[in-house]
Amino acid sequence: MNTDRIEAAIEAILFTMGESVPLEKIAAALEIEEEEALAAIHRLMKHYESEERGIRIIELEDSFQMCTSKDFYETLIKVAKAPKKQVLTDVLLETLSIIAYKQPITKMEIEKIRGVSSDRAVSKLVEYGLCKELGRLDAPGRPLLFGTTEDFLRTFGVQSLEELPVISEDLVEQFKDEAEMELDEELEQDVEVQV
Amino acid sequence: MNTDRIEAAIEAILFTMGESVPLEKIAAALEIEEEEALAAIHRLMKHYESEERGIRIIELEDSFQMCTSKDFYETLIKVAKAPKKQVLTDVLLETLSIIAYKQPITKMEIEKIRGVSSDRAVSKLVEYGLCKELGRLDAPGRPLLFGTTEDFLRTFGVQSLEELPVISEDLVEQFKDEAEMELDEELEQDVEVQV
Amino acid sequence: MGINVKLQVFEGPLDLLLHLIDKNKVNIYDIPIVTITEQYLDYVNQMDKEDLNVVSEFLVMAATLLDIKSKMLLPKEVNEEGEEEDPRAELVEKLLEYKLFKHMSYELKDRQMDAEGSFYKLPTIPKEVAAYKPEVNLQELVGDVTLVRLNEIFEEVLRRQEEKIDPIRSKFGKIEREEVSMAEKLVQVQDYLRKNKRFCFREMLSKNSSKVSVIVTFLVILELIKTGFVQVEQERSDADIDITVVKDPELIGELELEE
Repeated sequence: MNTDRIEAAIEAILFTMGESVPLEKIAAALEIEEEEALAAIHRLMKHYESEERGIRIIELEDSFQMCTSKDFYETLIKVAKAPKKQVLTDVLLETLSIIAYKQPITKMEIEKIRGVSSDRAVSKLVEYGLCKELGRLDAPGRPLLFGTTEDFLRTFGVQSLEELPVISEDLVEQFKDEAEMELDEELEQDVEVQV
Repeated sequence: MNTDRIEAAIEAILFTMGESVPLEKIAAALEIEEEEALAAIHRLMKHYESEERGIRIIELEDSFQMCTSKDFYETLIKVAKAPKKQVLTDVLLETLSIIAYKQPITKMEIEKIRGVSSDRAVSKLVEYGLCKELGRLDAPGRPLLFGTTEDFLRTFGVQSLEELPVISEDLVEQFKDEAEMELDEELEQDVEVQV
Repeated sequence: MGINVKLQVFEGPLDLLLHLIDKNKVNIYDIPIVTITEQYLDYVNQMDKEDLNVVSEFLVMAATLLDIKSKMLLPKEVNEEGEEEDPRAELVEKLLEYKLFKHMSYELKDRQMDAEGSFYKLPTIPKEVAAYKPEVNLQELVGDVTLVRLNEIFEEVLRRQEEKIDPIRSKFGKIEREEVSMAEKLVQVQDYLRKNKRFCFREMLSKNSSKVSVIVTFLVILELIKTGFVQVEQERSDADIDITVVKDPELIGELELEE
């Protein structure tokens, strides 16, 4: 490996690790002497400093770490502050409605109802603070249970979950009847031709 | 902010965030036009590439992310945990390619093309984060629509959906030609009943 | 002693068909439907019948092939422009489309291998910056979605779920696996032919015939047409098929099924 390539390799290592990496480890990965590695790191450090880059390499007791240059904290704060474009998509709303009505509910049960894996939707709802983990179900695998938060109630302007519009037994029955009727019709058609 | 400083600021943002950052957000944080931000990012990208550095910047559908140069994979797996790699079966790849090219697409349409039920394949792809639900089709039964994710772009090293290997008219023609010709020996696989 | 035969696993009927077309080195636009259908049925007959779901998907295609095969024997239908329609055209289109996506999936696989070499990093947000993490504005997020709307969405979810469950079958304690082989069906059909000389296809189906059973019965009838035991007539494409027995059903026993 020539010196340029050693520098590039060290850059890649420090970038990927994010945390501080002992010189020893760097040298071992590159299969070179620690001295040679150290010299390369120092060249790399100077390089970053002299060009006033956004990244710095710092030394911490024989370890090295890549980090953000302090000059740009202001800019980073603006990035952090920038409002994320947040939208409740159909998928999120659907998942939220299931959690609201069926809580406490596991991810597996949500998946069973929706017919598709719902990991991401649940995570997003938790991230938004509309849902939270309520504990674990006392069953094999001890799956997490999810429910809605106080923020959910506040946002929708209700005091308690009892205020959720009721899903009547009648309605559920009605759905069942409808489904059965459709099937009966299909069957009848089948039977007709068999007579 | 002069151009050098803009580049350094972008470098700091991409480094700090680690994940992909939308161009829009970068421009807003720097209080510059998106065009100007984009030009700076492109300069930065070239810079890293031409100097054969250890870091690269990749574009993912109007977002940007820093990663390591592929050249250092061998060195990096010695120090860092190998990035999680999804082993995709032929069934998953086939389903994924249909979703990628035909999105937004329902499960039913996928099944029509593949000639087999694709429930499990689609669920697996969603679970792997390569596909996601895009919403529901405004049609009877309101079936779910699926599409690919940013992770899909990253996994397949594609900048944007437009950059997917093209299904060109040529290729379609080629298939037809192939079909019209006698097929090559190499296409023949011996898959007779194996005793 | 039985021989352990291991079949290559195909992803589905189209996959199998493409393989057969490749193997026979034939033109996809001019599929020798008799040969391909024979080989296709051969494969399906050797399939593990354990998974009825998988088998039935292959059987649907078998029925399509046999349908095409029988149409090829008839005078060609003519479309509005007065051109003769090839009964295979639709299948060819499907095969070409499937082949295209299969090809693209190999391309994607290559891309994946190329893209694998990069490493990423986790966010390393300095404390000073992390302190500014914005709160989610729930009011804005929720917008004009009300509880009533949420209720409607949930009702829709319930409705969809109800529609998905087949209310009749879900009431059965357990679903018995139904073995439907061509050979068994043939014996049943032979019995039916002894008693009935002229009848409709639908008449001969028992009341609770499963999809697979209907398909297999149809396959048996097609076989009997081929071997000259019955003749069929159909007035319109959606009309029932009239079947007339023209050869002594007792001779059916000598028939060798392609199994």
